[in-house]
Amino acid sequence: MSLVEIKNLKVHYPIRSGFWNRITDSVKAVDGISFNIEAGETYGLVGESGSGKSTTGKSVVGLEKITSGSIMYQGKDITKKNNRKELDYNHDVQMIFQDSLSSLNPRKRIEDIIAEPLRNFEHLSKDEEKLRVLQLLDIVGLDPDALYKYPHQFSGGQRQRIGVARAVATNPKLIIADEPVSALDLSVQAQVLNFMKKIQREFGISYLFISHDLGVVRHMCNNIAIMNRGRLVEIGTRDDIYNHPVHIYTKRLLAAIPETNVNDRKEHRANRLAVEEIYRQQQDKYYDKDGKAFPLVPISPTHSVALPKEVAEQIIKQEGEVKA
Amino acid sequence: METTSDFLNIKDVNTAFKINGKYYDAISHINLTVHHDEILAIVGESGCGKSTLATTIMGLHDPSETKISGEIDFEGTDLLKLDEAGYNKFRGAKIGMIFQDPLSALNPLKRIEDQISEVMTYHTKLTAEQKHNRVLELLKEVGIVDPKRTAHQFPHQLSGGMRQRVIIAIAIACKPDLIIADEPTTALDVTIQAQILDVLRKIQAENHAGIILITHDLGVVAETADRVAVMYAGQIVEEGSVEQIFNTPKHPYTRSLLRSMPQRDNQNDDLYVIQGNVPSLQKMPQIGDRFAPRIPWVKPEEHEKNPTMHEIEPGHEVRCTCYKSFSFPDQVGSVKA
Amino acid sequence: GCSNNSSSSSSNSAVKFSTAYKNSAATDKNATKNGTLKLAMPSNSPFQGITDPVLAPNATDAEAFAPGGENSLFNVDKNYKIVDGGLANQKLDRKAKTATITIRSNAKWSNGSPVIAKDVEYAYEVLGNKESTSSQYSSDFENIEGMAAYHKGTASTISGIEMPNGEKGKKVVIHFKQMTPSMKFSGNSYIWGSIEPYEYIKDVPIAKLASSEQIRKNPIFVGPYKLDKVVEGESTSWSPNKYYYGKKAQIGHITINVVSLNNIDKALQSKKYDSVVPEVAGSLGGTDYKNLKNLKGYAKVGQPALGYSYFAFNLGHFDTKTGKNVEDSSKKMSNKSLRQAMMYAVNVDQVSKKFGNGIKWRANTLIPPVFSKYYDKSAKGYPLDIKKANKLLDDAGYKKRNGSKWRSDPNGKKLVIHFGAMSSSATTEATYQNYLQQWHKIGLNVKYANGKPMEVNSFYDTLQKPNQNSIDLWLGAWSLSSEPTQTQLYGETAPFNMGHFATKKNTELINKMNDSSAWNDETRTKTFKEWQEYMNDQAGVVGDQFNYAWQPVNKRVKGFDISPANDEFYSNLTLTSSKLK
Amino acid sequence: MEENLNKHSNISAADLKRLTKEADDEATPSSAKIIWNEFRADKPAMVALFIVIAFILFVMIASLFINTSQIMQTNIMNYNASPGTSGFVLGADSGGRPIAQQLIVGARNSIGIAIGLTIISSTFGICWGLISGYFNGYIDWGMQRVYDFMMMLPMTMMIIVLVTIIKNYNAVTLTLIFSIFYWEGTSRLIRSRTLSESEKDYVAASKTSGTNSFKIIFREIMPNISSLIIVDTTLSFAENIGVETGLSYLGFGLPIQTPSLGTLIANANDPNNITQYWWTWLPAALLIIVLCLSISYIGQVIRRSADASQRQGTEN
Amino acid sequence: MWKTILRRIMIMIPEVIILSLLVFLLAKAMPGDPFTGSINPKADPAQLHHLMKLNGLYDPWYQQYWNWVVHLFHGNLGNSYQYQEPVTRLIGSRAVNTLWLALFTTILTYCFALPMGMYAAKHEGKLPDSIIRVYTYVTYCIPFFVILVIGIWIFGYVLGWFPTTGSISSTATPGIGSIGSRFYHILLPGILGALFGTVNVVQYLRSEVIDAKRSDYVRTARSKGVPEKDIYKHHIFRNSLLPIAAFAGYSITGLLNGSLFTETVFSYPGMGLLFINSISYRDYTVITALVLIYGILNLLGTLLSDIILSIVDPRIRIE
Ligand SMILES: Nc1ncnc2c1ncn2[C@@H]1O[C@H](COP(=O)(O)OP(=O)(O)OP(=O)(O)O)[C@@H](O)[C@H]1O
Ligand SMILES: Nc1ncnc2c1ncn2[C@@H]1O[C@H](COP(=O)(O)OP(=O)(O)OP(=O)(O)O)[C@@H](O)[C@H]1O
Ligand SMILES: [Mg+2]
Ligand SMILES: [Mg+2]
Repeated sequence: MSLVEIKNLKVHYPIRSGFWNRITDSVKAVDGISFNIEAGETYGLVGESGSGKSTTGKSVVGLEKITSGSIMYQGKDITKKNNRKELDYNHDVQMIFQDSLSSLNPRKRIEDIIAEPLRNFEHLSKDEEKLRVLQLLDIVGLDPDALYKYPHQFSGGQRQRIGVARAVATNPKLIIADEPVSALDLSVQAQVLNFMKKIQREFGISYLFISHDLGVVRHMCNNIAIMNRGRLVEIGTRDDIYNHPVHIYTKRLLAAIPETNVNDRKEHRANRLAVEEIYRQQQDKYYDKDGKAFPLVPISPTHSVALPKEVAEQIIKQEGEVKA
Repeated sequence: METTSDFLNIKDVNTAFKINGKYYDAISHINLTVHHDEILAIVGESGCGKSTLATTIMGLHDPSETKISGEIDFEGTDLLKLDEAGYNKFRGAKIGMIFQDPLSALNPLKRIEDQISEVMTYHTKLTAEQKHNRVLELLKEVGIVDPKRTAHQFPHQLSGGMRQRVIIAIAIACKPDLIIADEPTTALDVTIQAQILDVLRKIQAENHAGIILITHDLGVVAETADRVAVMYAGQIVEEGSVEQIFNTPKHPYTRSLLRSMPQRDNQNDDLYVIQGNVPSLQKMPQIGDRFAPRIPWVKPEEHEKNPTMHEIEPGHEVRCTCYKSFSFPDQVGSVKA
Repeated sequence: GCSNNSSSSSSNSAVKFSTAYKNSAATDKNATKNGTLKLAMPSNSPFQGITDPVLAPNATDAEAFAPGGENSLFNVDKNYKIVDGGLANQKLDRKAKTATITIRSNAKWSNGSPVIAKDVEYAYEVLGNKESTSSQYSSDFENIEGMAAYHKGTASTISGIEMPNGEKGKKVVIHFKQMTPSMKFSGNSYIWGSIEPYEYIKDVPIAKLASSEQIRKNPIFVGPYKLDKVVEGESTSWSPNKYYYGKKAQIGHITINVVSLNNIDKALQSKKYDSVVPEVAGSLGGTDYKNLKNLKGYAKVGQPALGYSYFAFNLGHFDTKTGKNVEDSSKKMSNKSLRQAMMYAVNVDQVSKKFGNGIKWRANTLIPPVFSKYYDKSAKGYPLDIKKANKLLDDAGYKKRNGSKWRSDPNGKKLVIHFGAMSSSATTEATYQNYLQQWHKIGLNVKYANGKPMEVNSFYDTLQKPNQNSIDLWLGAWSLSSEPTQTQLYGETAPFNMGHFATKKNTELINKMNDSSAWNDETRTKTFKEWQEYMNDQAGVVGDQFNYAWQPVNKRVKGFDISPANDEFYSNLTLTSSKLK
Repeated sequence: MEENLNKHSNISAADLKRLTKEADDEATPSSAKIIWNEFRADKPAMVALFIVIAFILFVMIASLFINTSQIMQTNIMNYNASPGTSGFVLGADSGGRPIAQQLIVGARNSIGIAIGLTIISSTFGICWGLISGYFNGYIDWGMQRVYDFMMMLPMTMMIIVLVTIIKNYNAVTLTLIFSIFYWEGTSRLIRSRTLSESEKDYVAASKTSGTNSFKIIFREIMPNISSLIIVDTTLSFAENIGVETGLSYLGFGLPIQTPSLGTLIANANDPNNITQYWWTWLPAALLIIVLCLSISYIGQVIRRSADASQRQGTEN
Repeated sequence: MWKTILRRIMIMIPEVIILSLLVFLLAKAMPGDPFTGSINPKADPAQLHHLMKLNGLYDPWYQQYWNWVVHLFHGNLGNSYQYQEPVTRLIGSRAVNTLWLALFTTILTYCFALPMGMYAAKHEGKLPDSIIRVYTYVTYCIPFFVILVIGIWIFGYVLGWFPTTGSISSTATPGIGSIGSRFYHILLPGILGALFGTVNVVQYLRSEVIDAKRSDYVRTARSKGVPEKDIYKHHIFRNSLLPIAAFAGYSITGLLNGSLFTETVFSYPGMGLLFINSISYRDYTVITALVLIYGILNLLGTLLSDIILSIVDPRIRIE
């Protein structure tokens, strides 16, 4: 059994209008997605802006009211508030946010910020608590004198590490990391990613790693899901996605990653323009009448793509040929 | 470069901000040359003074809050000596600027068309009709599919990518010789980023403009720029062609940056981390190598007292000579990080 | 007729007024004919615009429309006694129990139509109609034959009012159940003093009369001036009425503007107005006098006002069954010595001098000096005499016991007296405070009922309860009708006898003021004096202050005489220059 | 978890004391300190602060020595005595009551009303705004309707009606009546800030940390809008000092024996007093102006100290 | 857009109903009755009782309320006890005065406030700015009626420039003359009201302009080479005026509140003065009607603000 099983998750935001302010339409932010996160792995969720990544992440931690579908954790559907309470779900599942400044209460000292989940879930004495906080700070590489400072006194990278410390304080099983490094500079980004990896190694935590930076995702994740307009278009292992992308959208995303290899930037660019061209021409082949992705069909044990069955089979054949 | 050095020459420019009554240099002793027909990228971490440099060139600083010295020669005029009216002849007409945040950079209450044609009002003698046609033309040029409709819309009705294109349209409306693009793609998705960069390049090719592209994304630089200046803490620490910078980086800072990027093949290794932090304006060391505190294993005597730019091959300059003895700690092995 | 009565009736007052400003300058014919006489009407509330005196709820409206003659029927002398020569003459027939009202033949409304008998009769219909909004009706009118039935609605006409020459005639005969001497005076509560333009308003249901166009927008009058324009609540403007039967009006225009009491001094000082509208109760107070007395370009006229303020004690209750006031000997204030002592303790003279600036003085009795015939000049009243007050209390057994600061009652019980007063201007409230202090001086624990001066509604609400104990003593004021009988205020059955002072002797005296013996003026005067003396001795109700109704007049005005006997007040006015002096 | 942590961190219980002390030394100054620094850097603000504190203290203490009922004794002989005459420092009013003493007691009463009103209405408004802003959905909707309703009420009229209904009202009841109407402004302000604050990630973070709504509202969000709250409260305090003056002017304020700045200023409703007896109202009017100005100035400084970018005081 | 407005109005209905009930009950709860106030020796309490009965004032409150509502639906707000005329007519004439004054005050307020706010913001931190700020602080601290009292004293009495009472001169000729006279009468209260009312607008505008000055789109405009003058004209002022425009609707509440004072001081026969008078007369029908009307005007004010905002601000344009 996987750690978390997400089945056909839908989150629709109502659009109200008309005379009585009734719900007349909805934004289908997440529109039927399913995937599983295994214990100890980093699961990547990639997609362009507005594709529903954050909404998915928030649903998993229980910040979002979901429209339908289920999220199973330890055999229970935690989309129900009661189950979440019963399982002490937020003891086990925590979140790291994109904007490190806004995710730390600017009026609280670091000690209180990190201790917040501890105070809610574990009843420790003052000293025990302080010791824990110090140890956590130590683990994320911050000095003990951070204890009584305020978030604005830290740099972005340090703040993000404080966020990590808070997230791991209760020794959770899963951490949702919603674009944890997008707002950071390169050198700082490296720090944070290193710490996330270190902590995963040491505590055996799983991550749901949300990002639109394919370079970072490749560095962090074993399994990756590509999201587009509220649906998944492709899931697979790192190798599947990066080396054998099938869906045109995935290909397009990959082609758009800027390369640091200056020597063949001309080719790279030509390649990208070619992919763009294909994308424009073949778009309707990859999406249904409403412009939505098709349901996923497996093309290998680890690799599924959102394509009509026939097309998928054809591709499998081609792939097979290629592989062979 | 000596052939076109009469285009834009930035000489020894200093910009200081007033903080609590005292002035602190945000950029110090910047020397740069931009040529026609090239894209000069300026890279560096947040807060290193990239935007300050851009706004200094554009003359957008409030004189009562800033102190600027040096010389900015643009096509034979020293911009820093101009008064407001004189500057306005350049801004928009000869120099266009593209801002980072496409939402707030557009007036929320004006239609796109009005915002674009406003530039032309002050720099051309076009009639209303001509302006209208030019607006549609421009929107098409920056890759907007339905220019008529977009021209009539308000900024909030557009997506981020579209807004950024509108900003570009404004910047190029009068066919400027120089375009300054301050992080034009940071707020955007990779796919849109690629498109925007394409547009920029296309424009440059068509107008033979010089472009200053400010970014902190090394990938963008590698894909787009012809020449690169790396900034650290208000100074330029390395300058050279794209190939020089990416293939044979010299300055420890440049090398560290490149090394901290996630690479295709280092999934299971830790990324390289630069120690310490960028000093804040008020705590900026005024003498010595500003990067020195972050590479403590390089001995003090390896740093110059007052580091200057050294040309180490044609077109490739590096600040400070410490690059000669720099190597990463894990490669040195003996030095403990 | 013109009056030579330059009275200043009270020796107690410091200033002397004449009722007339005798301007020796010659009338400027042109200025008079084309000029405008500007009168201010001091009031904090806009007038209501009801020109009909039957329906008008208060005096402001009457004043605002005074140049129109207030539709009044009779001329009066200085004692408000009805005399011949007005719109109508009145003749009382004691034997036949009738009053005959004869309208002068040339009387016309300002629209040119003649004044007819029905106009007189209709006033009673409007007054007594079941649906009428008038608050002027009182049970006294049921003295007219058939009025009670008409008021109840059981009769459609008033059987006791007869028009011998028909509706269009000039004669009206009113049949009474009983004749009283007060009928000789204007303002009595039996014979209504004004008329209604019947032909003009007959189509309007009486219930809607007050809001009708005929009454509000385009009213007609019988006086020397006709209404040109009324700005609702603010101003009226007038020009001569060519149909007026009497002395022709001389001034081209008269305007009357409401000015708030706060601003009136400044308005006069900045010469915006010639004078204020004459009012019998007086609208300008002591402070105004102080501010205006030396105003350049203005003369002052005045006469004692038709009104007074008083202290009253709560002595009993109103028996709603019998409709009579009953004294209770158990009330806190039933002890006469206590009441007298309290009255001796207050320093009304001092207060009047300080705040009244000479136009207010201590009331020595309950009949104000304006009724010069009945007013008891010699009455002592209650001048300040702390010693006497203390002695009275000591003798009556109100002693300080157990070292208390306060006196207790003769039974040794704690005595707290509740003083009721209406919230008012700062000076007035200062006066209350001063009175409280005076009582404290003689060891009486007197406190505000409710802890502070009460808002006028709550005040009367409390007092009008048939039986109340929250107010033991209060300070009130009456503005009076021009007929001096006391029945409605202090009579046995009078609901306004809120102190329920109702001794046998009192009832007897009050009845005597108006019974057949009172037809003899001398007897009546004697009765009044006797009653005043009795009231002073009993101290159930004691006068507080009398005042002058006074006003400044710009010196360009000629013929300004506010005496009640000047029945042609507005006709007599002329101007001596076109600009204010 | 514990062993886990111990394994990965070389900090143990033994280091606790030492490390805590180290952290203490590095602790950031509290916001009170920051505000104080801000005051020290701004001379006029310092003066304003001094005026306000000194004045309030003076009034509170001095009024203890003043026998209100005694000064409110009328002495008609001293009717509008001018300043300096017969022992009246600031003259006397129409009741011969000393203005100076009335000013002290009146200021105390007015400040008392202002404090009471500010406390009640701000507390209520803040809670209302916080709760309504935090919970979207039906709670917010319902609270908004109540709020809309209150907005609709013509305030002065309603207060006048209420004041007339209550027979025996005094400073306390007056304060309560005002409180009914004065929370709206605060609540609107707080609600809109709470709305935007609720969208910030630290609220989400608290939710995922298992903190309950009540705690999130009052322990997480409230401190973050505390500067707004302080500024709003100081400003409404300044405004509230003068709040009963208008009512007194219309004749519905406190009774005359209860001196207040309002009853004093209401002396100005007689144009004669304005010029002739200026001392009956002018000192009170000036007092209000000075007090309000000082308080709003203090509010400005606090606002500034909350906004790091505008601070003038140096850190530490 | 029309739908939204209609919807807003529908939401207002229950609020108005609750308000009417509340006001009705409160008015009844006031001690006394409309007739006790007119007590004088000539008035017979029996007649007063008769009138009370005639007017149904002894009925239970729900009966009275019901009657009142029924009449309301016939466009009849009852009769004023004090004025003895239909409340609708009575208030009608007063409302014209109040609204006329309010309109004038609003216009003046903006005439004063806009230049002041902009000037202050443009010269932020300099002397004119400080002067204007001190001015706003001081007016903010002085109670409104003090301004009125001092104003009427100086300009009305001492200098005698303006009339001090009423809404029209009694000698005004009909037509142009009467319009002129009415205008002359609201001049001083209008100016004083505006001087007081500017405070909010000035402060609001000032901070809006200062914010706009620092905004990114202004920086964009600069980089387009737009001269400073035009930047202010086309970008800063235009954008700052937007929320101010919406403020106009909300300011109705303030104006109505102020009308109680203005009208009392100037004896100006509008709704505010009518209210004050009606309170002491216990003129229930008038009190209820006035509070209701003020309430509805407040509501309409907010609605107006929202509509204005949605018209001028494309971002929240209502479909
Ligand atoms: N509270 C909300 N109400 C209405 N629509 C919403 C809400 N939150 C999100 N959406 C919409 O849902 C869609 C998905 O949003 P989401 O934030 O999950 O995207 P994302 O993939 O995280 O994008 P980004 O990369 O920009 O963070 C978007 O179109 C967004 O506009
Ligand atoms: N107006 C100003 N007043 C004071 N300091 C300023 C001002 N503008 C910028 N600074 C400071 O100057 C330094 C350089 O800022 P600048 O905006 O040029 O950096 P940047 O390289 O553009 O960073 P980013 O990548 O975050 O945009 C920073 O430390 C910044 O805090
Ligand atoms: Mg997101
Ligand atoms: Mg920047």
